[in-house]
Amino acid sequence: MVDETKLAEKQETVETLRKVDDDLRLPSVPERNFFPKEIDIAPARLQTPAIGQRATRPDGRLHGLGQTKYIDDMFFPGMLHAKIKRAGVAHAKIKSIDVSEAQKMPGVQATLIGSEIPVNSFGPSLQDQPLLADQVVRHAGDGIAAVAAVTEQQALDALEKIKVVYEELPPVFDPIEAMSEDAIKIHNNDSNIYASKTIIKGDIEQGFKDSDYIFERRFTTQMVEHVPMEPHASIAEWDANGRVTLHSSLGRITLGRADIARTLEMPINRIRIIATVVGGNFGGKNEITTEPIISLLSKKTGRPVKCVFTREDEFISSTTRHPFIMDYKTGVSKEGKILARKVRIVCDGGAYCSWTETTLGKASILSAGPYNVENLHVDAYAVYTTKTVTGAMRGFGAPQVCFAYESHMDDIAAELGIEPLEIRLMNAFNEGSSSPTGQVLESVVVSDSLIMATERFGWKEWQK
Amino acid sequence: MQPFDFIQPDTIDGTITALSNHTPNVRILNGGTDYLVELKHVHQSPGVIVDISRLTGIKGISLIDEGLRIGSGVTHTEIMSNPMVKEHVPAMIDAAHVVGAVQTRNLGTIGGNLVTCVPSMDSGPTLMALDAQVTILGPNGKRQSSLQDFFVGPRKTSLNIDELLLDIIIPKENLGKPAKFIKFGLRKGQALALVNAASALWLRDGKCTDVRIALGAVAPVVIRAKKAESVLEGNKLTDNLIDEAAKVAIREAKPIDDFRASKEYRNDLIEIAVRRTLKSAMLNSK
Amino acid sequence: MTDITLNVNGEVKTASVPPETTLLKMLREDLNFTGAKIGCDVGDCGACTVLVDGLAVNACLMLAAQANGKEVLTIEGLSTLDKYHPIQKAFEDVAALQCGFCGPGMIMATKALIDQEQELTRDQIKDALSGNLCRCTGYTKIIDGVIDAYEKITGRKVPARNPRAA
Amino acid sequence: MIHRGKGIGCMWYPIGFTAAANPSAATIKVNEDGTATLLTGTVETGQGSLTVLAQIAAEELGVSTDDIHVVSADTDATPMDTGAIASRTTYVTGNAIKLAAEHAKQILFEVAAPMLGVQPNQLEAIDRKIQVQYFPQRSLPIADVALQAQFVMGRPPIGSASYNPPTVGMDPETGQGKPFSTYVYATQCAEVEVDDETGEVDVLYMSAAHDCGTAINPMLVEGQIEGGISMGLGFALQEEMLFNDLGQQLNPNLTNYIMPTSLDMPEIDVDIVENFDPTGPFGAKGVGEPTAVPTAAAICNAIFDAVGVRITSLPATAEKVLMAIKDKRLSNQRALPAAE
Repeated sequence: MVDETKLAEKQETVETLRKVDDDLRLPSVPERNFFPKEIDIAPARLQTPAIGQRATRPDGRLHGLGQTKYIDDMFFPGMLHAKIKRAGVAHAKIKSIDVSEAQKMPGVQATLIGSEIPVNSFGPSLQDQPLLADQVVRHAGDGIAAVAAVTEQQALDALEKIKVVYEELPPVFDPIEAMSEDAIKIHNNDSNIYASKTIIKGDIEQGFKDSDYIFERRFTTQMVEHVPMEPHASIAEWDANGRVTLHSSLGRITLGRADIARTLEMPINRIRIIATVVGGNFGGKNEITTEPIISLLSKKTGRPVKCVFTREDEFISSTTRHPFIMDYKTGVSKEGKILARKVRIVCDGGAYCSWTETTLGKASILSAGPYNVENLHVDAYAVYTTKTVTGAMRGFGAPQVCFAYESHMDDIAAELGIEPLEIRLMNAFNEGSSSPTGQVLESVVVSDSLIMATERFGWKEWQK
Repeated sequence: MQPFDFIQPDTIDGTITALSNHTPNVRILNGGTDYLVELKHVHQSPGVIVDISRLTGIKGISLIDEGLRIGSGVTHTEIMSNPMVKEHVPAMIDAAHVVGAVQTRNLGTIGGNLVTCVPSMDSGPTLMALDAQVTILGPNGKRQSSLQDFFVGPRKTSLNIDELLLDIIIPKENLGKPAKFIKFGLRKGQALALVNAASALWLRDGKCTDVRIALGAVAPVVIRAKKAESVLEGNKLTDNLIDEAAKVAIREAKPIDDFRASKEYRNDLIEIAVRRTLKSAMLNSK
Repeated sequence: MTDITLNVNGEVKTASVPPETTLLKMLREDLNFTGAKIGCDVGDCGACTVLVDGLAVNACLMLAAQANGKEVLTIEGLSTLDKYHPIQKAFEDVAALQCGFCGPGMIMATKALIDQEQELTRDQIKDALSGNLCRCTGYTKIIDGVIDAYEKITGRKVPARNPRAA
Repeated sequence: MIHRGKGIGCMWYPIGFTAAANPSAATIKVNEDGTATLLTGTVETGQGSLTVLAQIAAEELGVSTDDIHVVSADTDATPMDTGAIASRTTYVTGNAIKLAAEHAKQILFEVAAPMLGVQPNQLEAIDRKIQVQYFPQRSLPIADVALQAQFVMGRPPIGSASYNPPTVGMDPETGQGKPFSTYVYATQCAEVEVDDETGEVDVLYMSAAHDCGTAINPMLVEGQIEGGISMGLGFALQEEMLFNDLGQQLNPNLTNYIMPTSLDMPEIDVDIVENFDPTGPFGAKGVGEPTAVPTAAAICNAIFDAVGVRITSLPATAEKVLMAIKDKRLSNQRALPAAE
């Protein structure tokens, strides 16, 4: 006798499978591309010597033809799409994460939470950042759980079904507040200050004593995003030899591979990263993001898994430029020569360290500007706050301090009645100048650049 | 996007029937530059989508007895390049030009812009300053409405779910009326308005009449600054009087305080926008 | 499912897709034209710009069903087997593209502009490209590329930028 | 009223990591026909580094850029590289490539020397030839030498090398040390118009003079500078991630995160300061990051010149500039002596 119920169930399963495969709708036959048979090579590329040639870019041609394959342009048979659930709260203990409802959603093939990751932490100098938060949420963009489904929409729909119970903790958004002793500690350390740098050169007190004028000013800068036009993207494929191949928009694959190996507790040579042409980096793609997560999802499902950040993910979960609070105190002679400078930098480090130490170091060294300052004292601190992670971004702290020291320079020039160009030429580094760290500088062209840029501008003739 | 059913009627009557048949789970789609963005963010299916982007009856710009008729399906790009608009209501070209960027203007329609009814819409102020009327068609026939009555609240108009915005008519007597539109945003390209404004007036015997000042992004819907208008109405336009009207306009607006700009800054912009549009309209009329 | 027939790059294509499929998704996933990129998916960045009946549109903000029966031109259809398109050539020559992600959209917006405008100025170029965000180039070399292509295609000149007061 | 102003931003910036190892390695395989394949672990992130690296390899091997094919960014296939970060690619990876090419070239020279009847150290590679220094009449096509090396002498001309910039660790108390091998310098000038009613700042023009050592490819250097200026302009005037009381970002989209569009950009003139750094490949240093550094300073100084207000907190939005102008007016009024 035929069990009608079982038959119906079977029929339903078949139907579901058919639906899943239908949803896959993989592009099968590649379309004919209209690209020209032969294109001339630009003369500059054929010339010797090669240095100094305005050689065109072979990749530029492919970009223009629409032929460059960024990660999101790659499709593999059976490939799943992963999406990440974000916390939405700035600071909280995670009491529980329930993915059972999400797993039942149509098309969902696997889920992943932080506790399933062998070593759930990473970071270039301090390994203080979880790939998916499993104990504590430290900023609203923290990932909580990942879902891999047949379509992107199915993955997004499933995220809505993940239930997380939080015990909210007080957030700290202001770095100055976060520095105080009684502030809530974001990482269970004694202090929220997690990095500091000091540079001392000459005798700062004597320098101020010798100064005719002393200028003081506080400058602050904001948090900004890299906004690469291509959002972070990667595809993982776990194979039967226990190797994982990652196509990723990572800008530093060697170190990235080591980070991934560490989080997955795998030998380094079992990981292959292939970075295609990255659609804009600016420092923002120097950290691993979802690579270990989708590797594990691929392992769980036996299928390739792709994860492409939405534009919102890009903003709230990837790294950003550090906001700085900078106090400048500068002593100058009446002729306009800088005699002493004291700088204090407080760097809002966001929820995790990332490249903050490097940023703080570069900012401290550069904070006196390209000028001879014999007496210098720089103190710089990086502080955790419950905001988006700050990390590497074009200039590592230099745009912030440059805004401060150059604004300060014009304050001084205006007060002393010296032309802005003149005061800079007077103080600029020369060949053989000693840097704030005592390094003898070579191939120095500060004055040349000042003269060249102002001449091109027509600085001296320029009238309001 | 969540799944939905899609209907693409051939005729206006077919559209009304489709809307009636599926009320209340039905929405109209035209250019889609706003509505599709919304659809990508909602977790529930909108039900039935009626695409009117192919309806010829809501296209076209023409001079009719009542004035200049602009079909609700006319895109911003079409407005910008239309010779009749250029001749009779050139301020509309400025307003159309600052709607998003080229890609948005090619798809987005003037009707869509009005129906979406966001406070910062760029089509609203100029049309309101020119006393534009909208024609609405529903199962019970046509009705006309002023824009002031049409705009009910943020993202809310007097349009019923089974009704269609047919066209916008700029009354005959306002064709050629000196008018000026201005917009302040956070950048030069593709910006949302912090404040936008349009002023229109006739100068007759050195005195101004039929003054209209409309402000966008400073209240739940686009509004008319009637008190500021009355400061000017029937008077000789002087810089002082314009300054006064601009100050009065601030009191009629209720700008919000948000992350884009503070209320105080928006108030400053209102004053500047009113002053600049009035002066420009005055110059246009000479 | 809705049956869609498009003329893409001069060839008729058909596909059966759910109604909520955008033109961008259909081009990329069903027809394999991945030249148009997903930069924001809400019409802010212009990376998905294609031409529909000659007009530049964001393919992410148009349903495939709305494009049914229309002519779509994507970056893949710009050059032909015999001829590298002058815009693509100009962009390559002046190194207009860096990471290239904005490139296909930028070039399609340029194509629409050059097709439509009789006399082109620098300001018009900036205006026509303001819907295409680029983070790498500062738009400078892109504008150079547009001018180069326009002058080669039309034989007309774009007025040089205002000389500096100094 | 509209006020015009001019401002300078001047800066220095280091190349590579701060007193930390950041090596790059490279391998060059000269093929039998004199073309070459370059293996590097760096990643092309849009800046055009692969083209620049090919130019460095070509120069060292005496061939043209198009004779070099670059294979990059595959951890299975390419040698280690610290990555596209810290403006280090041209300098550090470039040095590694130059050294690797030198090794390959040395093999070619050793093979060519007996063919030309001279010592290897008397040879040079130029214009796709290996020739005797100061006696160019005696030369061989590089293809012939490469073929001879591989198939007759059994010495495939393959070179590998690595480079790590020499640094001296910093003293933890005083920071004294040599954290970087080299630095670059630059100046940008801005011309702005400020509307004193709305506070809107319009950057009309910028000139930029950047040092990058030798410009391996001036066109790509210009591209970096122009792009850096747009990022710097966004930092100066428009961009800011904003949060609500709960720490959620208010503007996580490109509608409300205001990055510059083509309409927001000034006209730009770029100059490359002539320089040569003996430690860099063919005198080159780097250019990526520094281009975004001085822009905000130049613009804010131009605002100061135009309307006399000092913006101390970025971004200098129109609202902030207007507020500063109003404050200044108010304090000017206060500063007036009281009427008797």
